[in-house]
Amino acid sequence: MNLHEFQAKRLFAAHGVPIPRGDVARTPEDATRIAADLGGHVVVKAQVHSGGRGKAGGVKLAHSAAEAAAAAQQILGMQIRGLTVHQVLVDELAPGGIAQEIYLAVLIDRARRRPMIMASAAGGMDIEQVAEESPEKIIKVHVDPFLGVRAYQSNFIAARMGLPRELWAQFHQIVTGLYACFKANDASLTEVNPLVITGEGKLMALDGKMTIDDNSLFRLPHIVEMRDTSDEPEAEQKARAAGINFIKLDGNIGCMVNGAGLAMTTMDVIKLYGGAPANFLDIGGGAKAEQVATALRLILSDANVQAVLINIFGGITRGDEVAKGIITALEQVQTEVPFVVRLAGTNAAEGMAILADAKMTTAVTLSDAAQKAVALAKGGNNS
Amino acid sequence: MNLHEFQAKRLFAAHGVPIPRGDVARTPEDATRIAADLGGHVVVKAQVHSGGRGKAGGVKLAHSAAEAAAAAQQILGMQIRGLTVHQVLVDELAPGGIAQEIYLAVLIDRARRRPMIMASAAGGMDIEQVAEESPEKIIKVHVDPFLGVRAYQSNFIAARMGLPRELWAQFHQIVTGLYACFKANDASLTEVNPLVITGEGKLMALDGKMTIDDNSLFRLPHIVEMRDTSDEPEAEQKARAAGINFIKLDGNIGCMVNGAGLAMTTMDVIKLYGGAPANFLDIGGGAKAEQVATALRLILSDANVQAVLINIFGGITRGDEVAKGIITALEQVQTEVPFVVRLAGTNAAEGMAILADAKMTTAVTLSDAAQKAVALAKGGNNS
Amino acid sequence: MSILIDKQTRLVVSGITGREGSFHTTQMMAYGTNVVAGVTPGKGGQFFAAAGQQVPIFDTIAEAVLETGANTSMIIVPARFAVEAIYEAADAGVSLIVCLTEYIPVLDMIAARAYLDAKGVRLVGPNCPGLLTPGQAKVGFIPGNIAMPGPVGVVSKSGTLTYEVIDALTRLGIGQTTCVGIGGDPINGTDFIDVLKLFEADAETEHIVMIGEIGGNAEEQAAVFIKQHVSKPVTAFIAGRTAPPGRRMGHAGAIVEGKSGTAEGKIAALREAGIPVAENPDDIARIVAQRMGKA
Amino acid sequence: MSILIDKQTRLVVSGITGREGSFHTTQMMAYGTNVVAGVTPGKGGQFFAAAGQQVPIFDTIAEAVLETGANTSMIIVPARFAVEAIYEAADAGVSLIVCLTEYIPVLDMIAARAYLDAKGVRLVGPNCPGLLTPGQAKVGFIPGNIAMPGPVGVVSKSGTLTYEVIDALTRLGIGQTTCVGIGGDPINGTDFIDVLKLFEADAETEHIVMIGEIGGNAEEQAAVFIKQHVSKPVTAFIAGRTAPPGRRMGHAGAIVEGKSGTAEGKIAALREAGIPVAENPDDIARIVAQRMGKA
Repeated sequence: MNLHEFQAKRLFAAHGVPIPRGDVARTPEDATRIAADLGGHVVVKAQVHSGGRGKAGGVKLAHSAAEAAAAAQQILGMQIRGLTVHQVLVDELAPGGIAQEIYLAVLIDRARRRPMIMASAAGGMDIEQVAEESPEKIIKVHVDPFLGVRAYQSNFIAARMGLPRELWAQFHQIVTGLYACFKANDASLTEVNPLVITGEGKLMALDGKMTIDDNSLFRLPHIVEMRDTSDEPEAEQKARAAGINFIKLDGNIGCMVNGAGLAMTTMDVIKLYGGAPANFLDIGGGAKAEQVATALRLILSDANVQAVLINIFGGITRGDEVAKGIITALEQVQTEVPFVVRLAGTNAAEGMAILADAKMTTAVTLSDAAQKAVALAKGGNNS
Repeated sequence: MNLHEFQAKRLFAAHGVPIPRGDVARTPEDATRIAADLGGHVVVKAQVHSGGRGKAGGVKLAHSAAEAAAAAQQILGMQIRGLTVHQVLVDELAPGGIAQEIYLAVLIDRARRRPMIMASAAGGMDIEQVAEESPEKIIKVHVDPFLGVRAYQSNFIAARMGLPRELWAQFHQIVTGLYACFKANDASLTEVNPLVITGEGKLMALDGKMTIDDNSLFRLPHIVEMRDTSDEPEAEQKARAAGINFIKLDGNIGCMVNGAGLAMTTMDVIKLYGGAPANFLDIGGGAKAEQVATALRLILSDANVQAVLINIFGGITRGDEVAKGIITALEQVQTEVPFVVRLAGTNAAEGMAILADAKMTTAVTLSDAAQKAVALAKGGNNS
Repeated sequence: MSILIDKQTRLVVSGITGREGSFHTTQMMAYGTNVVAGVTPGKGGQFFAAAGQQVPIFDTIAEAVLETGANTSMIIVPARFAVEAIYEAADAGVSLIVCLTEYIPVLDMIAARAYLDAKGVRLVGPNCPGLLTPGQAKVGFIPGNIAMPGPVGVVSKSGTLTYEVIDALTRLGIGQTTCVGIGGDPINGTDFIDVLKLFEADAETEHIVMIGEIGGNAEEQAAVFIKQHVSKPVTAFIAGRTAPPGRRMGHAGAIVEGKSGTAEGKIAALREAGIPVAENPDDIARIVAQRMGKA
Repeated sequence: MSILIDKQTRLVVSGITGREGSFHTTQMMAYGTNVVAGVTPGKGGQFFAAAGQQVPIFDTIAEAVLETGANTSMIIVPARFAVEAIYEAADAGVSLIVCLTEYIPVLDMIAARAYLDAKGVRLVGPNCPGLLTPGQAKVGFIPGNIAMPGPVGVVSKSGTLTYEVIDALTRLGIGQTTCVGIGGDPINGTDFIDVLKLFEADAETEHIVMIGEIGGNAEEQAAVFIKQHVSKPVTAFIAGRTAPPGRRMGHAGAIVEGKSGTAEGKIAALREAGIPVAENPDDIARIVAQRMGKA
């Protein structure tokens, strides 16, 4: 789950990382009031779950409350990478200006199986280019899960970045604060870019990004409350509520599969035989009939769908449960879309027996099923 | 550093381990008041830094405030293993009586290099005998320093002890509380004996012992405040204040050595040649002249001392510093006691030069020094 | 021969009385797996009945190990209890832990994996279908009836896709030594390289099938390892060629992963190492048959 | 040959600018130890001058290792900073850490030792006099002038008592391969058995001297190990025959330690293993000389 900048920064601040004063506005009037409170010299920033805001025009400076209102007016409602901006963050400018931009992140290094602190004295929007052209400018330090961040680690980063020595103590506090924030919120990414040295010689986190591990949300009620689904498609919201992993795509063959790997493979094989999947859909392990019915309704709610391919290889999931779910869904949703069903593994025979009366094309192998679905979808296109 | 029972139990309680209501009395009058507040049925227990209180008559039951006062009267001033009782703990009796006595301790297992939880359903005063005769009745579980005590560990102990299942949750709370208390106070031992099941079916820590790691006292101001030196010999108090490791013994040859191993060896060699050491004294590593002087004053304050053996093998400690300390001390303390000095290692030659004018017997090896000291001490006895 | 599980396996199941736990334990026992104990805190002293046997239930894994000599632990408990069960199994002294549970928080697994490494205990999973040594033992979800004994070792990040591949092999008459589902979580206990080493050392395994998917760089690392250290033929498959790229927050991912993680990158790395990569799971079995001289 | 330190040792000293640190670093450099770096946070970029050399100072051990190729760390900082320096050295990638600092809290050392074991880094100490390989390198306090190269390996729990023994050996013309002070703290990094293994494997070590003292059961364990695994002659000494027993609180100590820990118990265990135990440190040298055919 991704957080908005303002949410991330408030969490940073709760762990002792200094951030600018500021607040969120959903209207130009809000922006006026906030900017006036902050003295007029502010930055107005689109709050959407996407990078690239700056280049898309979603970040604007203002030097009066009126300018802030105008900036908010321009940004609110803007589309950034397909997402609509519903709110802006109005922040004071860095006190005394910006002397240097630093990059600082805590993330998970899968290869080393450790949280990693990554930093560079060359922060700012071009950090990816820096990483590619001058990798030695990116400093990486791994954190032991039981020890946490130690002073010698932040000192090492500070020394390697050439950070002025009078800032080391504050830098250590920020690194430990950011790691504490990462850990307390089960983040997979916590990024500050830029962390600036202000004109007054202090460190301050001007921007913030955080991604939370979805597996941990059960113990993070305060994060769940932050979920903003205003830019999430309705079908994906429904899927999430039902515990189904669903992503809408542009093709015309609806897919229902158990297991992410097999679901991706099913899409790959559809493509291989000249078709185009309408979605990725993994009903997960051990899905019950109701979940299967919800999944089918989601697939059929997409008007592009010309055929449905159901590919279930039972292990945890049982073929009879899947078959019951299909029957339930078809009782509720009247559809002319043709189905290809392929059940294998645990209780597959029982499932096929339940489906015997429904008019469905069946298949024994995935290749066979995909070829039949592609043919049916083309037939549907022709009719 | 050892704590009194009441101090240990107050720390237990701060970590969620249930203890009886009670308070400390330094006079029979205090005991009367406390016992009256508790309803009269109490136990009065000597608070001294020693085990074996029960067998020495330092623990008495009372069933009225007057009985409590009488018990306090008897116990206060009593000698237990050479220590004078200055205060008693007046505790309520276990509510509903005692159904079972359990032994529970957290300590350091040097061989496994881990904190260890040790428990037995056969708690009480005979636990050492149980351990010897039926070692299978002692359950031991090691704690990982980074994981702490886990529920599966307290469940394992509870299952092996045959603890009634309805007490497992409370037992887990007590085990984790005791471990937290052990860790937060840098204990090397935290012992509850007995932990009882009361007549009301609850667990309660009736007695408590704690030993604190002296090396950690710098970060435990609340423990340092608990130090009770009223039963500690004056010379040992002075030694501790000066950072000197000193234990008075019964012989007549005073010893001053650098390093505990060499100090013990010096005593061993004195014994080997027929003498008897008057003390163990380790001036520590890198001792300065003032410490040496303090050490000498301590030794000479013992009227039994007939000879002094100074054995310094310099490494961290420098021979010249030791020599200066000896000269300083001898300027302040007039003494007829003969000295044998043996300096070796770092700056030994410089040290011997400083001592050249003082009238002292010198020696090159430890055997030589010990033999000379034994001879001088015998001479002293004869004179 | 086989790897990790066989007739010597003495299995203790954590979560044996749960809905999934009892279903799959019954299936494992029916397959012939030697399930010696179950664990459910508070139910010690009861028995789990299946396949005509009575399996004793204990309150803790440690007791199960002491009383039954269990040497392998399977964990099938809800995610919020699973990491605790991993620590418990490691402390109890089993040599292999198989954790089937999915949705375990990543930071919890980082700590658990560090602990296991220090203890020298092997974990397979989490979020994995488990292991199957056809004809000997099954620990996990892999349906026993789709497999048969034979010379191919199968290792896979995926669950159901693995069944698909085993099924295809068996239909072509090609049996398996052991099938290992390592799970697709970002942090797991056993990776491709660990299993490749075991298959390389296993006398009965003649051919290895490796099934990867997009994300991480375990397949790329495995490709390098195979080129240097694996003498047996390996046939691979990568799922996710048509998967849409995820929306990325921040720069950190790009800086750390660069171009690794995509299906194209993984396929290129494997082909670079001389490993045939199938286009379709059915093709895997055909390629293996061909390379074994069976087609 | 020798063990642990020699001419290849490249030493980084944490606490080089402190009072004790600068004194002993100067002594080590005068002895010929290859001190390549010092560490004092906040003083990176400065130099430590001694024995006609300029040793660069860094803010962290990691930088010292990166810039100078240091392979051994010596820690001589106050107790409250010493454990942090142990972690730092372990993370920086040295293969040997020698911690001289005394008074480190025991629970801190338990955690640190667990961390080092997981990382596979060796620690000698804490609260120890360090190591001396006569004629090659000295890391710690042992006075260089009392030692000489030769065939005896010395391992000791004690500090100054070790010097006493080395001195006695040297006076009889018996030199040493390496002298190792493992320290007498309840939890340390390297124990008798670790060092005995190294001496057993060291081609130049012909005889081993082991110096123990009361407390713990490391000597008893070493006796068993020697009987089973050490082919070279060992001569021992145990300090503390006349030490008064400490006042004991509670029952735990008695239950755990039983009768181990006393001088009599240790001496009996050693003699049981066929190891001569000297009565007096001077005797050690005489016994060694006799057993080596020199007396």
